[in-house]
Amino acid sequence: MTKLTYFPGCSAHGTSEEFDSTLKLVMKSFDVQMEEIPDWNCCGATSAHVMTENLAMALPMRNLVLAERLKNKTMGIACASCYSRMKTTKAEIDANPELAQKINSTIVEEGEYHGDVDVKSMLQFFYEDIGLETIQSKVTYPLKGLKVACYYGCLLTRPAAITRFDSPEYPMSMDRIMAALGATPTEFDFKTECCGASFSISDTEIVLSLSGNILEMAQESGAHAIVVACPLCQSNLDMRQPDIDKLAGKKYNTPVLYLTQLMALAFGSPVKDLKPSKHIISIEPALAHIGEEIEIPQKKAKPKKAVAAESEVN
Amino acid sequence: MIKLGQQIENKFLEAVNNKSGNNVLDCYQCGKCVGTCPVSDFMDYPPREIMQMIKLGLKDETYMANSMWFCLTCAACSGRCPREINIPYVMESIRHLAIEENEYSDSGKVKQIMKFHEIFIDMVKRYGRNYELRMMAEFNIRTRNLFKDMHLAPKALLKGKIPLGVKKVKSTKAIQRMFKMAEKLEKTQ
Amino acid sequence: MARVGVFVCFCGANIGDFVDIPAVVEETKKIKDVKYAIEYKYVCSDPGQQMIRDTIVDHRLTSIVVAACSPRMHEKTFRKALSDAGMNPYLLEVANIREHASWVHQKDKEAATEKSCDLIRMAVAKSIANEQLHEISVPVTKRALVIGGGIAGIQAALDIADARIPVTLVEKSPSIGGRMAQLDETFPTLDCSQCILTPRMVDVASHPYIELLPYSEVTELDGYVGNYKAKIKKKASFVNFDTCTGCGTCWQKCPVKVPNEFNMGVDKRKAIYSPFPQAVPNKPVIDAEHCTMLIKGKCGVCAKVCEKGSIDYEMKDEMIEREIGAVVVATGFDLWDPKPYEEYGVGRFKDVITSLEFERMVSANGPTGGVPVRPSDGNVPKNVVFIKCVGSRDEAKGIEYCSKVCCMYTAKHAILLHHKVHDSHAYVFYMDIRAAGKGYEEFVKRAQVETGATYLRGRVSKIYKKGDKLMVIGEDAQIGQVVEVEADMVVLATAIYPYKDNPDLARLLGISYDKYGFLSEAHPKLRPVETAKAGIFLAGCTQAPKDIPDSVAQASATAAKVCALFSGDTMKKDPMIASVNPEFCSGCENCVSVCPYQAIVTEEIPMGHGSEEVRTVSKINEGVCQGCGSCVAICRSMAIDLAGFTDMQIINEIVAI
Amino acid sequence: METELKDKIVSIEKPAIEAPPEWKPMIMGILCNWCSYAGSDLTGTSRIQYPPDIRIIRVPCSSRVDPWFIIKSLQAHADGVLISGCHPGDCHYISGNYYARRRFLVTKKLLNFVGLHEDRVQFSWVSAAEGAKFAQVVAKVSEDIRKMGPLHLYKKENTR
Ligand SMILES: Cc1cc2nc3c(=O)[nH]c(=O)nc-3n(C[C@H](O)[C@H](O)[C@H](O)COP(=O)(O)OP(=O)(O)OC[C@H]3O[C@@H](n4cnc5c(N)ncnc54)[C@H](O)[C@@H]3O)c2cc1C
Ligand SMILES: Cc1cc2nc3c(=O)[nH]c(=O)nc-3n(C[C@H](O)[C@H](O)[C@H](O)COP(=O)(O)OP(=O)(O)OC[C@H]3O[C@@H](n4cnc5c(N)ncnc54)[C@H](O)[C@@H]3O)c2cc1C
Ligand code: SF4
Ligand code: SF4
Ligand code: SF4
Ligand code: SF4
Ligand code: SF4
Ligand code: SF4
Ligand code: SF4
Ligand code: SF4
Repeated sequence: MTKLTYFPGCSAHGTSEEFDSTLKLVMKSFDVQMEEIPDWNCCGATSAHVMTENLAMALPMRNLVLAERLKNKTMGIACASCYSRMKTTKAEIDANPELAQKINSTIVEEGEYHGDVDVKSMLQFFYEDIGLETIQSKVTYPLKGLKVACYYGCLLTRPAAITRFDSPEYPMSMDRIMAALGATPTEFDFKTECCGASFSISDTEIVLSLSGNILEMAQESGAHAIVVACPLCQSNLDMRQPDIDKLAGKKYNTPVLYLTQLMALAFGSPVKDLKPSKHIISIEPALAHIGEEIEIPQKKAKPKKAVAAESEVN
Repeated sequence: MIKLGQQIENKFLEAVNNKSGNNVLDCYQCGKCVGTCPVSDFMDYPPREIMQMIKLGLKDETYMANSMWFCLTCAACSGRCPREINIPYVMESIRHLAIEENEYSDSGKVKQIMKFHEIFIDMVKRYGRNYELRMMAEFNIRTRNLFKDMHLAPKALLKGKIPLGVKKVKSTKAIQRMFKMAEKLEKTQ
Repeated sequence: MARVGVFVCFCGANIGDFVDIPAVVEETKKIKDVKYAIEYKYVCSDPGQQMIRDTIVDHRLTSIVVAACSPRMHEKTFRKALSDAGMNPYLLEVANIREHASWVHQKDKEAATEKSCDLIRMAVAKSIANEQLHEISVPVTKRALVIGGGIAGIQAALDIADARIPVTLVEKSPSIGGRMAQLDETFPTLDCSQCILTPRMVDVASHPYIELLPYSEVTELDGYVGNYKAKIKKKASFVNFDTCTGCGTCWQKCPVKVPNEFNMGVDKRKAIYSPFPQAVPNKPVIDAEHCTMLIKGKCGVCAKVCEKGSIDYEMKDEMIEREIGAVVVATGFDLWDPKPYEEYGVGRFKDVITSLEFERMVSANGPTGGVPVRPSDGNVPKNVVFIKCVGSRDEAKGIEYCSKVCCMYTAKHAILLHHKVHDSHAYVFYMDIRAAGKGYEEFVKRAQVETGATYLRGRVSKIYKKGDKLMVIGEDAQIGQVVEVEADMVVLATAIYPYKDNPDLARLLGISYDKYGFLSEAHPKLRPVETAKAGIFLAGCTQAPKDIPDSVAQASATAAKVCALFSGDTMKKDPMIASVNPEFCSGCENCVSVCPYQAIVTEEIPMGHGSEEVRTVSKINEGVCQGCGSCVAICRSMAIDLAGFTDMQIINEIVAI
Repeated sequence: METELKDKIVSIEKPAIEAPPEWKPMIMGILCNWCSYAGSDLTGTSRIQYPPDIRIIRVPCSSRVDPWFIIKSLQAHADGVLISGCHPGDCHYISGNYYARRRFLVTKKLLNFVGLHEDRVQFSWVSAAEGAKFAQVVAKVSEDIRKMGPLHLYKKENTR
């Protein structure tokens, strides 16, 4: 049984409970044991970073130190924002031992930092450590007919030099996982556009405008739902959707699902396990598309002779 | 009109470069960052213009801009900058410099954003974690906007989207000590 | 017994005023080997030279020292005087008492005088060790090799051949013409590329002094300036060019279709093909990678239909050798692959194309008959966005340099779009407009004013698809606003980049290249067409991005260099070069590695004393050695010496003060 | 030559010699033909004045300079040696000055080893356009050597 150190982040027990619970379901199917970091603290999110230099690194570093004690190879992080803070801090202190020492000096009780835990987002863990084949092998209820727009947000693949995962412009890992589940990922150009994240409360206007663009493009792409891997993205796109509707003067009616919810569903969990009641935009209508035939734009059927001429001799 | 030529040394540029680990002089004003930045429309000077202001040594004007407060650190711009400038780092360093020198815009928006971050950090200091409901409430009280987002509250609360309490960190003492020491480090710099 | 004559020059007041010349002469006369010393007002004047000539004869002198200005000034003059008097010119030494004494110590006559004496003493000491040297003459093979048959290679070959010097032109593709053959109309005059190029291509094919080797590559080059030997691989074309008439029946009938490189893959060609209708030579070749006959022995259609029986599936690559005296490298450029621009949807959006694809589309002989069309649906685009500096000037995703021609060809494309689609509109995103050339700025103005192209200053940030439109987002920095253009097609002005195999070619030729793979010139300003290796010259885009006028000018310059090199039957070379004394050489090969010109080779010589065994020693190729002396200083066995600057001469100078 | 060298090295090791009042340093300058020698000519054409302590030998390239020349100069009459060549990247012979530089550093170590102040031998880059720089270089070397004092007690008459 593989063990994975788990950093749930502040929203796991709150806004994103359904992410947390389906994540655990999915991990069980993969036979991965999740060990939550005991007494983890908030990574400081954007705020610590905006206002301070040292605190912004001290908060994540405490978690890194605690995580090392669990002696697992990898730490999986559920929230993209926590992931980014943790990964950036790690990159900075690993590159600069002096800085590491300085920041470590503020962490008295927890002890010393060694730098021997890998930090990954859950998406990255699924894609790299579990693998598409295993994922596909667990599918008992293929999501055929469901068209999804995969939304990565800004921080899962950026900055490329730090995340070293997938493309910062047009990532495909989540799309491939969705395809492995039987769903159809749409061609969606706003995969990594920012949703406004940290301005959710302080400058709602920005969130409405940015998240609005994302919903618009997702709808344009023909998706029934948006899939995300981050609680912040989820809450901006879901909770704010009625306000966005008002601004746009139309109803997007696009539910926003966690990738783990769809994985759980495909692996055989009943819909109620996805905690549909948590969603502001109801997920059922989207899920109703499962089982529908999808019209795949057929390549122009060519007369047999011409096809042969393409590469072979007739 | 901006008058140049009165001072030769550009201390401001030097300070930003040192703090951000970039050389702002690398910027050749292509504007790729501006078209990329999701919030450039909300900034009074988009990233490209901030770069030029730093190059010209316009410290006060830069500090008074709201741009660095709006920057989401989304790193979209830096991923596309042809001169490999880490723009969010530059934004961050002018933010920190502005805080250090206690000179920044007192526009409502900037104040609101700072207030939010202050409250957030405060929550973390108190509980080791974020207490979302409390934070929203406090934000609304402190920004005198009691009814902001109130329309969302019933539904969100009902759906358990926003929990009523917070699971505190057990060792809040350790967290608070960390805060103190980090603050001290901040000052000694 | 040495008999040295010394001539001390006043240079009018230049030396005379600051150095006590009579005292210097007196002091000089005391030097042991000096048999004659005299002062003179202007030694370089005709009477001065006459005096030298006379004295040499009268006093049976064995070497001469002139104490005057810098040897860089008049060494040649005085050497000639020696020659005229029947003396070996290399028995001269010059003591530089003007630049090194009188002019730099004008306030201290005593010191200047003392220093002049020292300098003369050093020169005398050196001259005693001077040896008779003779200019080396190297035979030259009067044939030039031109590698690459683009416009640069064509021009160089024609110019050299017109001077009645035989040229071998090696082109790796089936036809000459290069990139210019792919262009439609050309800036800044908008004349049709084919119309001006095709006659030259035909000239090449019919020129009595040009041997054209298409579908060939140079694989080896040995030797040195004037005496190179090249090995050339003639790739198997599977078509007998001697009998083939170029009738075209074979490629009409061939069933295998392959993306057409010449048209940037916009359409297909056959497995047996001639790249374009005006190709020279206009004979087809079989593409062995795709022909099913050659892959799995099935088909044979072309052989069946060819009335001339020109098809030969058994043909093998053929190696030939040519002796040549000089090489012109003109291997041109490739386009940089814009794949890293994911934000532009490169590879995902079919209607985001490169400039050369656009160029082929608007070409009258192109795959779309001269009308630009969207690859996605074949519709004619109305709004076209042109993005400049794609790859160029981008350290993060591409390369640092400016590609020089894309500002101009983008202006051209804006004009051509308007010509071909009247109700279209061009949007050009630019960072700078670099239009430095005769008539260039005027040309850009034409695009902006006559054509009405909208120029927006900014680098495009992102392209996304909305329905069947491409939405292009970028800042217009002039107004400081982000703009979004709804476009039907986007054309990327991708950077000019050397061919991937250019560095291989450079290594094979023994010349240097920069970090991108462009070949390096000997000096960026004063020797822009030569390489550091004598007898190898550069023309066109293989050296750096260039437009056609610059490529042609550089090509003609290489031709002038080649003609100068071949102006005599032999080349004269400075005799001040290094040589190895094999008796002392231990065969350590240290010298081989330091020689910047690869002039040193090793050879085996008998051990001596009647022994059968051999040992390895170094040998310097006098045609190649430039006389730097690196090898002399590195040789621990003291086996090498440098004529004109021998250890003995220099030590003599050192101990003379 | 080997034994001769050894003898000499032993004699050099003696403690610094008190400079007689009339003493002037003697510096051997070995310059490459294409850059530094041309630069020194330019110093002359520009009439820039410098201390008359240097005697110049012309070599094709600084890479021609054998360490032996340096030692021989110090052994003979020079109190210091200046070697000057083209700037990095500007070498007339592509890479000669690069080899020269490396060899020169080794030579310095050798001088240190035998007890000589390493700044008695200096290296510089002077281009054909740097007449003024050449004057500065000579002035500096001359001043350095003046501070170090003579290497030879007797004036050359005794050895010639
Ligand atoms: C889209 C576009 C539009 C342009 N429009 C204009 C214009 O309007 N006006 C203008 O002045 N310029 C224009 N240019 C620039 C112009 O194309 C170049 O200046 C010109 O083609 C350079 O010629 P060249 O001979 O140096 O190189 P090329 O044309 O590239 O020729 C090189 C030749 O060498 C051959 N070769 C390569 N490697 C080898 C090898 N190892 N052995 C043997 N042969 C080899 C190649 O097959 C090729 O035939 C344009 C360029 C582009 C990309
Ligand atoms: C301020 C400035 C800075 C520059 N810096 C650089 C630089 O850093 N790098 C660079 O590469 N280029 C530089 N250049 C450009 C460079 O000067 C030119 O490229 C170069 O000098 C052109 O050489 P030329 O022989 O064509 O013309 P010129 O140097 O002008 O020579 C023309 C000669 O012809 C003579 N002449 C004129 N008419 C007649 C006649 N009727 N009969 C006989 N003789 C005649 C003139 O007296 C003159 O001697 C610079 C130019 C300027 C103005
Ligand atoms: S993208 Fe980079 S170079 Fe361009 S304007 Fe922005 S900071 Fe400057
Ligand atoms: S990092 Fe900041 S400046 Fe850059 S694109 Fe994101 S919000 Fe804009
Ligand atoms: S030889 Fe030189 S120094 Fe003598 S007169 Fe001529 S130019 Fe002057
Ligand atoms: S090979 Fe034969 S069929 Fe083909 S072009 Fe030549 S002559 Fe015609
Ligand atoms: S043999 Fe090859 S080249 Fe000839 S027709 Fe068949 S496939 Fe084409
Ligand atoms: S020529 Fe113009 S388009 Fe091309 S790289 Fe230079 S500036 Fe950019
Ligand atoms: S360095 Fe001297 S000994 Fe060694 S191979 Fe060359 S010539 Fe011979
Ligand atoms: S003198 Fe220079 S060029 Fe000649 S062989 Fe020696 S190292 Fe090579």
